[in-house]
Amino acid sequence: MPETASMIKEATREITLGEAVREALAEEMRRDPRVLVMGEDVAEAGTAFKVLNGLVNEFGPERVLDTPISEAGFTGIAVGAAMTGLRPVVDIMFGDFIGLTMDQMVNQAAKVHYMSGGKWKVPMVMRATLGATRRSAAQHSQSLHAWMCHVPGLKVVLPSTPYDAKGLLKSAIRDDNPVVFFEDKMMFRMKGPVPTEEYTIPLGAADIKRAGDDITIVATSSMVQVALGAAKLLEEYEISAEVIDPRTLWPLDEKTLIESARKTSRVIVVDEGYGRYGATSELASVIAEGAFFDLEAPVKRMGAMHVPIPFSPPLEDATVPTEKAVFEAAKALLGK
Amino acid sequence: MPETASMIKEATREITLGEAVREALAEEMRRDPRVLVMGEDVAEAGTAFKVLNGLVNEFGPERVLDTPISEAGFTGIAVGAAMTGLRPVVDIMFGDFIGLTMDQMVNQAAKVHYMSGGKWKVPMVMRATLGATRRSAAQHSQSLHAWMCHVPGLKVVLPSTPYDAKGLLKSAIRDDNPVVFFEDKMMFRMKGPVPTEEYTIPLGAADIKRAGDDITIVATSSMVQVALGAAKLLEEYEISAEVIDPRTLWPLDEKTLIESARKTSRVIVVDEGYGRYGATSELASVIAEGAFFDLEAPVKRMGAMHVPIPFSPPLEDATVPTEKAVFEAAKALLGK
Amino acid sequence: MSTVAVPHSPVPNSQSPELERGLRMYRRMLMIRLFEEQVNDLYTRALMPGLAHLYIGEEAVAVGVCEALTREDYITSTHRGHGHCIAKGAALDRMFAELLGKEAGYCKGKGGSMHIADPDTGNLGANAIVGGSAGIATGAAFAAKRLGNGRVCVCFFGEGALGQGVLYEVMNMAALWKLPVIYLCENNLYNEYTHYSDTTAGDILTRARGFGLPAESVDGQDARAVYAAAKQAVDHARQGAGPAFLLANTYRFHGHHVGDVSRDYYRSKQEEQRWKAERDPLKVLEDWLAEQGVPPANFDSMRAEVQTEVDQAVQFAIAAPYPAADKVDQDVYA
Amino acid sequence: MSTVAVPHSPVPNSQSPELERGLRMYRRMLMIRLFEEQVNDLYTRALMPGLAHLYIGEEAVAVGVCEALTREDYITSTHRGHGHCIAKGAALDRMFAELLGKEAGYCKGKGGSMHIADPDTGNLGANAIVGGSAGIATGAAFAAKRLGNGRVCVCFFGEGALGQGVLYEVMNMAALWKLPVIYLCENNLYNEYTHYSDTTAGDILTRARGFGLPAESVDGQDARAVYAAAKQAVDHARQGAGPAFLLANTYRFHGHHVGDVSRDYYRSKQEEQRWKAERDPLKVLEDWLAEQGVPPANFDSMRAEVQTEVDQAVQFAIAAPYPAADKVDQDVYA
Ligand SMILES: Cc1ncc(C[n+]2csc(CCOP(=O)(O)OP(=O)(O)O)c2C)c(N)n1
Ligand SMILES: Cc1ncc(C[n+]2csc(CCOP(=O)(O)OP(=O)(O)O)c2C)c(N)n1
Ligand SMILES: [Mg+2]
Ligand SMILES: [Mg+2]
Repeated sequence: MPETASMIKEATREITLGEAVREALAEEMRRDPRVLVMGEDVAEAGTAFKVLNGLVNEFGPERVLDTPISEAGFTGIAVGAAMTGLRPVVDIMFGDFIGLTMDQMVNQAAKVHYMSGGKWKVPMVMRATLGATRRSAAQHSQSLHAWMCHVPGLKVVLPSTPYDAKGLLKSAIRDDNPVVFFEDKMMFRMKGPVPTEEYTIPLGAADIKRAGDDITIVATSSMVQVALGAAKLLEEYEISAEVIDPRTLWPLDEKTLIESARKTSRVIVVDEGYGRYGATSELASVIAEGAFFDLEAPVKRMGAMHVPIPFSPPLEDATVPTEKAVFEAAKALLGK
Repeated sequence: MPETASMIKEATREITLGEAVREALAEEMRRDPRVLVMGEDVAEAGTAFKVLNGLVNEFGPERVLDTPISEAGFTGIAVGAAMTGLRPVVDIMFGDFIGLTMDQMVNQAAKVHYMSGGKWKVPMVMRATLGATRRSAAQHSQSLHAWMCHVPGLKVVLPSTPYDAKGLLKSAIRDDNPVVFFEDKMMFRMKGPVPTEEYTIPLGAADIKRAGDDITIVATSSMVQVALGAAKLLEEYEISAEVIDPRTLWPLDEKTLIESARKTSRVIVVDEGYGRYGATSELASVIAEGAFFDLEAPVKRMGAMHVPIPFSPPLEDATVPTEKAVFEAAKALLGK
Repeated sequence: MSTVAVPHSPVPNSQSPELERGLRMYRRMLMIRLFEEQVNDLYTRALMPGLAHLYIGEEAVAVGVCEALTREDYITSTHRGHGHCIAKGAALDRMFAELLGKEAGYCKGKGGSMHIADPDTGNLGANAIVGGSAGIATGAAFAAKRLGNGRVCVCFFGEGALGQGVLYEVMNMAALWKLPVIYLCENNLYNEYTHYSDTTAGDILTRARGFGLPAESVDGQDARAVYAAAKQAVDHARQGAGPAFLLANTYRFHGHHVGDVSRDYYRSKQEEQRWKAERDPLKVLEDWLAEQGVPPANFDSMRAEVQTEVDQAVQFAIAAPYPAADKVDQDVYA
Repeated sequence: MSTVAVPHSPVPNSQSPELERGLRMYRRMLMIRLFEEQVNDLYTRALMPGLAHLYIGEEAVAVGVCEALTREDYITSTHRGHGHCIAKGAALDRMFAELLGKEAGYCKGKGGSMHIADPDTGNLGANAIVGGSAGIATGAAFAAKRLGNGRVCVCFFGEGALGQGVLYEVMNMAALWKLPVIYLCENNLYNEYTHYSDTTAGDILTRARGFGLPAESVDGQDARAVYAAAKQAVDHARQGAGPAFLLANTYRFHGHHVGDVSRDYYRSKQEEQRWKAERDPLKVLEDWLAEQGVPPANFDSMRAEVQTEVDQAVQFAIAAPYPAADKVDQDVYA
């Protein structure tokens, strides 16, 4: 099976990222009766983003289950259900709400396996969203995945294409550990090639979204398109940018990142989470250490501005790294 | 007023870190009737660690207030009380429980000021603990401060001496923003010089705990003593280590860290939080960027092992950076 | 005592306080109604960034409750918050400006529809986290009690917030410490797109009572009934007797948010029609006012006045400038 | 049906099932008592790492409840969990080994006193987060119902957990979805060092009923009463009738943890003495058994037998090796 979309020989069709998520769920639910979905407004409403539309028709309200607005409670229920024979996928409408679930995820889900000496397992998935620029203000726009990455026992996935979303979500569901799966809410309608035949993508394998020689741009989730856009702009300056998507932040494919950095000797890391004490801090550290003797310049970190996300459009737009900003940063790194 | 303990001319006395915390609270409560303490077993019991012993006798149960075991609830109450005229200090017995408060701290406390266009303020302090090796297992041993550092709107303080604890806590209480103050529970009985006259330490000023020329060890909280111990061992090898304590992780005194790194050209950062996606990631990134052209080796990061903290003593001891480990890492960095 | 300015009286003869109150509430409800119709219009004309959750249909709750409060008293509000803010005395022009992300808005454009806050009218802020303001409201009551300033706080929330555990944590403390806070649950039957009976077991009032709070329900379409119930709870709280829980039964006439247009899959057109025809809070109050002798023309002129106010306010907001880009990193820290 | 092995019967004449049950429960309670006295001893002799929270005084609750469960049924437990684990069938040697951090322990030494877990006896794990297992317990009941395996789950927690909002969130869902879970609140009067009346407003049973759960209280010092109440709730749940809430009134005879020795500031010696003298669950059951004709000598021999078992178990644990250092990063991921 091809592990990256670029390896698909004949992409028979294009579907949206939202459809890819739904397909992954539907296929896994058909394959394994233990898989079920729970969350707020997931059934008839198909979630606030309509990503699960129709799923309840096939699987019924017992397997696509509307919950009260109790993120901590139903996450806890998922932990217990996962320990005792089911494989729940919980839906957290906005990633901003994961604060409500941190105790369940960190003190329970992430630790049950270890604390029990390896006896109990917690095969569950938490799907949550991230991303700003939706004019939703400070409590509905955050990208808080760095918290989850910090916690041993959890795995963290951030797909950036329909192809990756489908293959990674299927792996996440089959994984015997708690996996947190962050989807950019602005990308649900983004289309991309997805084969009709079945495939999975292993957790822990980065993907080179675009090969290049002069500079490496490591980008996650929403920022992958931004990086690809910047790479295109850089072409005009005859700068060849390599764009790498780690796809899973834990486990992290350090090798692919470091190899690219050693090749190009200049690196930008860009992620929509806050830049300080965030995902870019780790990615930059890994690269700065692993490619130390090859780097010509400090690794440039780009993340959300260190402010609560403002509502006002001109302000909000200023908080998120853009194609233009990445392009300028790359030029500066290359002294052009 | 001296800003570091080493500047105290005549330290009239030594007190423990726990006593320093209590003194800071008592002084601020005397000074400002709006200051009050709330949390589980804070009054007669003086907290599980007995740090607040006697405080209720002076200020009464209205200002040293026992709460139900409702971390989210009383943190939320503190936010509202802070907005409307009080200056609450909430006590979170074990830092492991901050997961329960993340929504209140992150979506409310940290954002109220910004979301209201600067109109409402949240002058509150959350005191929490961190640190392992107390044989308390996975849910009572974590050092989760990196989560809080990631969030704009919060300030984060990690004192490493009685002197710093007192001066920083007083500043935290006087600050008009939500401040999270992490105390290492293994350090409550550690003694150190504290002047009898009043002083405060500004948030955002690192402290050079030991001057040196050959290598910089940036250490936080519990790891400062570890670093100082390592520095002592290094003396025998005629390696002169500089030990720097940022004291506040946000705001972060980047300048002091970078200057030292540029001087010594070799750096270790050591923090008791998890090493991955943690405080060391940010500190290492800041230094790797700021001292890029002066570093002779990659910044070495040392943090808690990426596992839930085990109960069994030999296992637990293996998860935390030790004097010996820092010493060895320093030697290796210097090629000795 | 009321936060609501007495309007130019449209009824000539000297009025009873009760009639005056009725007219004042009517006008304030009309402000909410017409404000929000304008909001919906801004959305459909793509003039408003993002979404908004309309309060239309529920106006009697906010207005009836705030009629029982002073300007100094506190409220906390929700994602469906315009009604609470206006009822507590917010000015329409600055409301619109905030919804459009303009510098002149209540939060300098940083908050938007879901985060209107205003110290001048005791508005601690709308909140986009369901149940997210329960702690803040209880804390404000805590401070009011400690400072002895006689204020009370009303915590507005939808019945969906009954799913959030923190609500019970703070109700427990409010009862223990006899805090002057009223938990005002607006049961509009739906948590977004799910009927509340699918998410709420047991009995809501019994829940509150289990935590030691006196609890009662009230017809949320009848501003006068809401006022009476709120007044009692507020007076009680102000006298130091502690918190209370009020359950206002109501209905939102529009979708969950302005974009929620096809709603048949979760509630029927008939149900909506029935509420609009039979239980419109403006109509309910209008009927009573008419019974008291207020002539029909007076309602028309009030509507015209308020519409003018709304029109002017929205014009102001549309013309107002956005905040300068360099404001983005201000107000992060005090 | 019971997880507890029938002991060698010390009473010669053929017994009623009720008497058999009484003897079985007595022996299991004795196991908990003597196990924990040994734990306290290990602590005072500095042989045990960290602290432990003793269950002594509360044994009738765990044993009475687990008597109503099958081995396949689930429990979740708390920081004060030894009693629950033993009542559900845990072996003493592996318990001790875990408390000493040894490889032979239930969790290979990784969990310790507060995290004993054992799939073989349906023990989903003790939990050091107050209220932290409410979600897990409810989830296990959810799975049992979905899988149709007829199991029920008992969620043990102290009255302090009534402060945690998540408890109400999951009780609501358990009631909505008729899950086979019993919320077993052990009210031992104290949250650590604070009397529960200072932290708990209203009425505990009313709280549960407000969320749609049948709720009753039971004398937690009387194993037979606990068994009877639990049996009814368990049978109910197993038949698909949904969750229940049981409030067991009890008392811990020791400190909050083994290091909590000077306790006068939060509870009086007299209070402790009264409970120990008048309400010792072993004594309560012993009196009943004696009434049924069990001769005094039989209690002595049972005690001697159990003491031998405890002694052997602790010797095993002391002699057992620690896990090798390289085990530290195993079991992080499955
Ligand atoms: C903690 C949290 N979970 C989920 C949401 C998403 N959400 C926004 S409004 C809403 C429904 C709220 O229902 P209710 O409280 O009854 O208020 P109503 O919209 O009916 O006024 C939900 C689930 C949220 N904002 N916060
Ligand atoms: C969420 C959380 N908050 C605080 C604590 C600290 N703590 C441990 S036990 C305890 C008291 C628990 O009281 P209760 O639930 O009544 O159980 P008991 O100890 O009486 O058996 C507290 C506050 C904790 N473990 N978890
Ligand atoms: Mg509703
Ligand atoms: Mg208790």
